[in-house]
Amino acid sequence: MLLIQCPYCGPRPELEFAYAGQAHVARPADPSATTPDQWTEFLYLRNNTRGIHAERWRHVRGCARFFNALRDTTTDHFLATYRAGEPMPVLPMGQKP
Amino acid sequence: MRKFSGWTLLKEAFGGQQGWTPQWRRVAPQPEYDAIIIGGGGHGLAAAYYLASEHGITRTAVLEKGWIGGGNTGRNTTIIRSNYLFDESAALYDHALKLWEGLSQVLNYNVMFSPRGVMMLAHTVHDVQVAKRHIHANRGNGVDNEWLSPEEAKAYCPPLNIERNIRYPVLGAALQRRGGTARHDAVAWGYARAADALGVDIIENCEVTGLVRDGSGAMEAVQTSRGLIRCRRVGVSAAGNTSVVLGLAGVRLPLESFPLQALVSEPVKPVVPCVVMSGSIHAYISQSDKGELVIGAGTDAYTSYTQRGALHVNSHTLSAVCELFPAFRRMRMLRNWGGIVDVTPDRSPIIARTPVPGLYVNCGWGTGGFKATPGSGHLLAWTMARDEPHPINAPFTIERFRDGHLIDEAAAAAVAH
Amino acid sequence: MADAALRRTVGLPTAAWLESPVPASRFILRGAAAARAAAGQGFGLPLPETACRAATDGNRAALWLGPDEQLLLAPDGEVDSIEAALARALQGHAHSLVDVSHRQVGIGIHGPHAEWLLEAQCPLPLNLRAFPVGMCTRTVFGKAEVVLWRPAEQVFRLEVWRSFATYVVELLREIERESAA
Amino acid sequence: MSGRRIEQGGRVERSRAIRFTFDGKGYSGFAGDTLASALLANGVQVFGRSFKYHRPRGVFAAGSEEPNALVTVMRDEARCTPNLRATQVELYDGLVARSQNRWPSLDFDVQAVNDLMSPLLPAAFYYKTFMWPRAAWHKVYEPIIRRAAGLGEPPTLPDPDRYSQRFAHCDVLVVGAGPAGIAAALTASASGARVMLCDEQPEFGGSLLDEPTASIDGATAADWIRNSIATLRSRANVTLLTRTTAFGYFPHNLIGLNERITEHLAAPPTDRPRERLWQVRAARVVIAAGSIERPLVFPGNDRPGVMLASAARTYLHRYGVAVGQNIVLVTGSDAAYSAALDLHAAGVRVALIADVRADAAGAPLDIARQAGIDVVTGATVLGTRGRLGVREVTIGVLGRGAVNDTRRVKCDALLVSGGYTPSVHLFSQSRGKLEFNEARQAFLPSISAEPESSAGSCRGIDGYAQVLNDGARVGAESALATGHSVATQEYRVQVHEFSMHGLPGVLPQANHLQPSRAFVDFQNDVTTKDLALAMREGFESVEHIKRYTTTGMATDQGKTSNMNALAFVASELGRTIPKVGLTTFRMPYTPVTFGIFAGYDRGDLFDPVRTTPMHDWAVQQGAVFEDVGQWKRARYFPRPGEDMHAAVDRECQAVRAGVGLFDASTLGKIEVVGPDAATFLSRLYVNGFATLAVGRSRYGILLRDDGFIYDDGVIARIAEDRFHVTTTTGGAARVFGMMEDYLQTEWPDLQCWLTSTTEQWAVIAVQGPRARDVLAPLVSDVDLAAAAMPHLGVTQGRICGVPMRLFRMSFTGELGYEVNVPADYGLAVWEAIHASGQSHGITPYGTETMHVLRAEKGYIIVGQETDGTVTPDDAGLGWAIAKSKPDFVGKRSLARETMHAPDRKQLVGLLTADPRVVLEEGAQIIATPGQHAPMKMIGHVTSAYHSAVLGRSIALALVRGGRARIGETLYVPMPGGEIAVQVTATVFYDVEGARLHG
Ligand SMILES: Cc1cc2nc3c(=O)[nH]c(=O)nc-3n(C[C@H](O)[C@H](O)[C@H](O)COP(=O)(O)OP(=O)(O)OC[C@H]3O[C@@H](n4cnc5c(N)ncnc54)[C@H](O)[C@@H]3O)c2cc1C
Ligand SMILES: NC(=O)c1ccc[n+]([C@@H]2O[C@H](COP(=O)([O-])OP(=O)(O)OC[C@H]3O[C@@H](n4cnc5c(N)ncnc54)[C@H](O)[C@@H]3O)[C@@H](O)[C@H]2O)c1
Ligand SMILES: Cc1cc2nc3c(=O)[nH]c(=O)nc-3n(C[C@H](O)[C@H](O)[C@H](O)COP(=O)(O)O)c2cc1C
Ligand SMILES: [Zn+2]
Repeated sequence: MLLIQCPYCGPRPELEFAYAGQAHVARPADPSATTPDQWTEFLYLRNNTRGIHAERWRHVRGCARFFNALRDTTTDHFLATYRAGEPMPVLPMGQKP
Repeated sequence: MRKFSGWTLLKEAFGGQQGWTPQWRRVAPQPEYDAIIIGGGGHGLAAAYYLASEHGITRTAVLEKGWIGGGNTGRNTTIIRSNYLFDESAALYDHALKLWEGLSQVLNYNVMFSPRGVMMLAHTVHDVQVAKRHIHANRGNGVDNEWLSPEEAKAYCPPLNIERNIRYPVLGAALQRRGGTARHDAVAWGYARAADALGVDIIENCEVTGLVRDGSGAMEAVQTSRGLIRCRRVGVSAAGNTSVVLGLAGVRLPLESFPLQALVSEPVKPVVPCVVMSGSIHAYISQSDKGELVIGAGTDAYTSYTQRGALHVNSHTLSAVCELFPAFRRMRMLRNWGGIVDVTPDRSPIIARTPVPGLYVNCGWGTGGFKATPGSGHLLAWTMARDEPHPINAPFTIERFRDGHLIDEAAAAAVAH
Repeated sequence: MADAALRRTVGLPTAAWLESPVPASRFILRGAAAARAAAGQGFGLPLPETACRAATDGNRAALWLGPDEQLLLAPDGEVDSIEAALARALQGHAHSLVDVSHRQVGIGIHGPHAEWLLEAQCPLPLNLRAFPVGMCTRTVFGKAEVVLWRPAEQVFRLEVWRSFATYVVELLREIERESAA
Repeated sequence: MSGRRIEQGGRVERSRAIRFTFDGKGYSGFAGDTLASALLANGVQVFGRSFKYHRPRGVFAAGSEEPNALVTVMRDEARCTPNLRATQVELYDGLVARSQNRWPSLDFDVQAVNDLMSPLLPAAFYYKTFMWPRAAWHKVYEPIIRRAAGLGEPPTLPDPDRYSQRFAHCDVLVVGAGPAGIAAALTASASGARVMLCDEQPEFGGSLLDEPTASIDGATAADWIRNSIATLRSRANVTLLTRTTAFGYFPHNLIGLNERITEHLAAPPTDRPRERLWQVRAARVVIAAGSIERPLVFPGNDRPGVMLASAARTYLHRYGVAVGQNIVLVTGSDAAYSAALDLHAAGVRVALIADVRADAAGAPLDIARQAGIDVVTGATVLGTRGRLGVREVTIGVLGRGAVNDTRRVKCDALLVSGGYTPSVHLFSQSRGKLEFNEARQAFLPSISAEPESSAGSCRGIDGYAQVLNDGARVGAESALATGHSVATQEYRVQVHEFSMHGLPGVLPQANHLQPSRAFVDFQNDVTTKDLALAMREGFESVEHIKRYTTTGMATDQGKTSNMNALAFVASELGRTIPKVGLTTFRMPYTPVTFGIFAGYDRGDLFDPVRTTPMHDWAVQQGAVFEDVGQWKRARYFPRPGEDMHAAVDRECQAVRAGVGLFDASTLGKIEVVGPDAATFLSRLYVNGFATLAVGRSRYGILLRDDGFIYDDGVIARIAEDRFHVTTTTGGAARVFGMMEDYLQTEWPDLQCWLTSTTEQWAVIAVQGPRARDVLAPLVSDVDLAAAAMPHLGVTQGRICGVPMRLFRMSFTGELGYEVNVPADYGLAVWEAIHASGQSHGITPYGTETMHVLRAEKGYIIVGQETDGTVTPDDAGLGWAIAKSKPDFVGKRSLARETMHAPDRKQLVGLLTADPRVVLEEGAQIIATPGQHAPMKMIGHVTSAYHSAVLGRSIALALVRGGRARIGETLYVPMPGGEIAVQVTATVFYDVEGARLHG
């Protein structure tokens, strides 16, 4: 059970959270204008990063907010969490998701 | 290959077992192969074996970054069944099940395929409807599956609790008698030994770090931790790491990798005679030949490559097991571990060509690909050998996600494994 | 005014440490900062803007549940008057005010064992340093979602959706049996 | 001396005798004994039979690392626990223990023939044989193997004991209460930090409990422990847990503890849980788990009476038991001399100390020799003898590559030691990096992965003073890291102790082909021969060797064997130990009872039972319930003598002819409020809402962005900016989550907010031609007349004087209303409606009747007619889609070509040729009769019922190209034969919908 830093509530147990997939996957502004490949990309294709992954969580049994996080999927350690709408934080040592 | 039999074993007994030779050769990679399989799990090794045995492509190498069978093949709860809902899936998994039935003899390696029956419990009216739909669809496809009343379920699996007053009583079960279990390690080793005997090079501690393409974009070579190896026909069978490997060629697939856990109890005398699965309350249990209860838990919520999972996920499964088998509260967990399963949006696999000519992929088996091992290896080999899919894997393309031809077993029933 | 005799709240066992739920007026207020400020005026109590903190005044309380979500608590029978007061105060402010008086019940737990009882199945640290008086938050208790509020050192109030109340109380009683033995 | 109990000494309470039985025979021990110490005191040497060869085995260790002495303890029929280590079973009055894996008796076990057949049963023999004939594996061989394997008998009756769980948080969790752990806890807690200290043993003190002569800061070891624990206990910021094993180290410093609460009691209080799971989140963890002595590997090393030297010392000092009268010590470490010397001092004859190190010298040897003990160096063990216990050992002395000076020494206990292996299990579980230390020949913690430190012997520190000071330092540092500061402490220690350094435990042998077997893993009967065979067969990865031979896979997880196996493999392969590497450490450290993971989750607490405000009423009326998610819903209300079919027929008729009453409270409800509420709903649902008037409602369909039906419900406009949205019962939470997701992350600009009101409202559906008549007398401020309140009208008013939201809607096809009242009023209003309806024959009905009634009207149920692969058009709901909207969730996917393929499965009705035949839900459909598997299946039955009003069966089905097939005859193959069905439209009753508008 991870300990997750909610940007609103502070560090809280994973039991209060719901994982919500890769972050920064914007829904196309005009879906009907997308090509089949673009739409497939939006619907189904995810980075599935081995390493630093930008992802969404929802503090569903807390403040109920969706927020974003950078987590290393090889250790499950979080590097940062930040509110939805905020830019991805710059990581030290040039690490990149 | 030294043939295995009771007779050779007896002979060796008098020679202090000194006469045995390596089950597969320890070889250095050659500069070039006709075919390369990336990933020495059961699927990859089976593919190499069938490439050699059925398609005569013996200049083949299996490249494994660690030790063969150390991925999900060595981590799974070994449930084998073919009672899937959709025609495409039923054909795929039953193809595999038929191969399981003779596999020990074909490989001359006892993989301990044990058709002890897989019983899937129904706890709600909705579960019953879903189970019956499966049973009818399976029968239509020639796949055995039958409905058991709670009493019949208990007769088949005596420790099962069928009291009506429990939180989620057993309303019945779907039983596939041909389903069962097999010895996971033996599957990997048996394929490796048989493939090796046909000339396939099995190369461990060899991680693929690059996929090299020629001017036309087609596969030309693979870069590995043990050097560059030329090859124009490369199959990727890397389970949880598929996204990473295919990413080396810029191919993106609809996959996410999640930790899935399992655990075993201390060994005890025989008590669970079959496989029992409960999709709706999340318990998967069988007993191994050595006596441990083998229990499958759920996936963690988030993607990860750590090969471990959260305690609460295990607890959830064990509380379900204890509800169904109230005597097992006193049993004790001996060991817990995790594997990384690659999951597609429709929970069905992909065995197909990729957009890169000469690059093929077998992935997306998620929580349930052990049962498919012989079948998927067989079909990947076919697809690689002929550069076109076998009719059975033809529907399991990458393009189905774009075109909407999903084979959505997940939606049809919330059952894993 | 509804006939109080018709009212049947969830029947729950009580104990020295377990207070039976009393009917209350409850609202969920959602909206932007300006709306929340205005609502505070109407409610007669500045709504807490600090995460996971409650504000109280007399028998009214406002609990921060999320950055744009507040749970307003008042004695039973004040739904109509609060609705009217807030409607006046919130004029011109986009917001959502929803009566949830019957959605949930308030379960009081008090005494020196309160923390111990809850920590059995609530994954948050509940000692006074980590969960001081005045703190409130949505969290989990066993398999139920609850709002947990600590109005005093040895008092916790759980706001629980009504269909989970029996589960929560039975679970508490099960835990309590251990302390007896 | 009784048996082997010595006159005095030990920590047992000699005044409290305790009676117990082992294999039916009565014995007596003392309070404070373990089953192992008590049996040893009684002269028992054979404790069990080994897994594979059924060889007799005795006690090998004194703690949780014990590989051999596994027993079953029976409190009563239902409380029977297999595979317990006798070394951990605390004695209580009346304890009943049984040996395992033997028949008919421990001393004479028929399956010991396996041992004779051992040449035939090398590692992994089963992969090489039992393949012919094909079916024989499953039918013949496997059952035999299974019966032979498996150790103890499983419990078979429901476990009556209770298990509990706790979450806990602390600044510093200290695992292990030996000197290092106690010192760490003392220092850390002095800083004010919140400290937890746990130890798996019943007493704190660790290895210090074996040191009666040590003195720390002037006090005896026993006093120091007692004082230290008293100090800790006096601190409010400290939690002390004995009998508590830290079994798992999880990410982000979550540690799982298993506390055993009543297992040691003769009569456990019934309210106390047997065991407890602690999930501790610690800011810092201190691992002070000590180290475990390593055996030596030589032929015949598994005979009862062969035992770790440290264990012999523990039995002596803690339990006052001499493990033999005439002992031999074989050692590769200095530390083990203490065991021989202490036993010697206690009056036991030490026949020989055989030191396997050619260069052994110095204090321990000198002291031993001074005491008159014969010491040889450069020794090896060539074999042992004794049927049910060691009686003789053959020692050889190595010189110039050959064995000289072979001598046979009589003994009744053979103590062995290869030095110590630091317990890095938890550190490694945390994913900390280990490093091999050449000097110590051990893996030691190097780089931590979590906020954690190791202290004392588990990180290779040797010597009590150093260990205590290390503990104090780590305790202080850990406290500091949590923001508490404290000075560390220097301990003054006086103790006789020798270095714990040792050597990898495989003793050199005369020739490579050992005549007798040398065991590496005792429990799984893995010998050096097995390991060699695995390597011969090409298994070189240590992970392969583990799996091929099963070394380290037994219930002790190789605590005493893994390093020896590794050392043997390394030397055989000519590689270094770190190059070969360890296998992965996994939780649990020692086996953990399933019960604690389930904890309180049993019976009705397994999953919350959610009930509606009218639930008790339905119970009183004898309703039969079904589980829908966590909810209990009344399925039907049988009257005496009625089965479900009869009850449902009656309920259906009542609704069609008069009026019925239905509890719809479980439907999800969401209040969507704000100036942009209509815009939001229009973007989400396929329908349009901009034009929906206040006071009106609409059937809404929700897709996911992949275009498939996700949920449905009714959306009512209560005010310009306020909507009351319903969802399916099962969909309530996920639809709410989906809405929040779109609002918070896709359209944060929309001014619109959601509140779940599922439980705010009790929902009472009053359905049937008499519905209006029933409600009319009860409502106020509402005009029920059709003109004022047409189908899909919505209004607010009062019923029985309480506030109400009234929806005119119908899932039955009849005139109908759904009365929403605040939940606390639900029951009273329900009862009032029921009373008011008596003159109209009002009939309560359940979900089964609801299903039939809606099916007669062709209304779908999400999850029954749909399964995540069904589009609105497939379900015949294409009409609901607002075509003019630029976008809604799922619209883009619906534009894909395949979504319009003519052979998609479409919802149709089916009528059986024989009206009495009700199809089975889930049955498949074929177009041409007479097919055999594999058949060409073109669809399946989604719903099928007997319709009382139609006097025949009806069914809904998804059929390929179904709408074009209306009128065709299709077939439903069943085990008893094919059933012919005619394809029809989906509406069976009141096709024009006149009744709806009544
Ligand atoms: C806990 C658990 C329980 C399960 N239970 C069941 C069950 O009961 N029934 C069932 O049918 N299925 C089950 N499964 C799923 C099943 O284990 C897998 O689907 C199946 O084993 C996959 O086999 P594979 O050969 O494709 O993958 P793997 O065995 O994982 O093999 C892939 C190999 O690729 C290697 N590799 C990865 N990247 C590289 C690289 N760059 N270079 C070289 N090699 C690489 C890996 O090291 C690995 O050995 C379970 C899975 C888990 C984790
Ligand atoms: N020279 C000798 O003969 C000899 C032999 C053994 C030990 N020692 C001395 O003993 C001292 C070791 O002290 P220490 O404190 O490091 O170790 P320790 O062995 O004294 O204490 C470790 C404690 O940790 C407990 N433990 C281990 N794993 C656990 C787990 N997972 N959960 C709960 N409890 C667990 C054990 O029960 C034990 O009580 C050193 O001074 C060493 O020199 C000396
Ligand atoms: C079906 C099955 C049975 C197993 N039985 C045992 C067992 O009896 N003892 C044991 O220690 N491990 C057992 N394991 C687990 C392995 O030791 C190991 O944990 C697993 O292969 C994952 O590898 P890892 O833990 O090295 O990462 C079993 C694994 C499987 C898949
Ligand atoms: Zn939060």
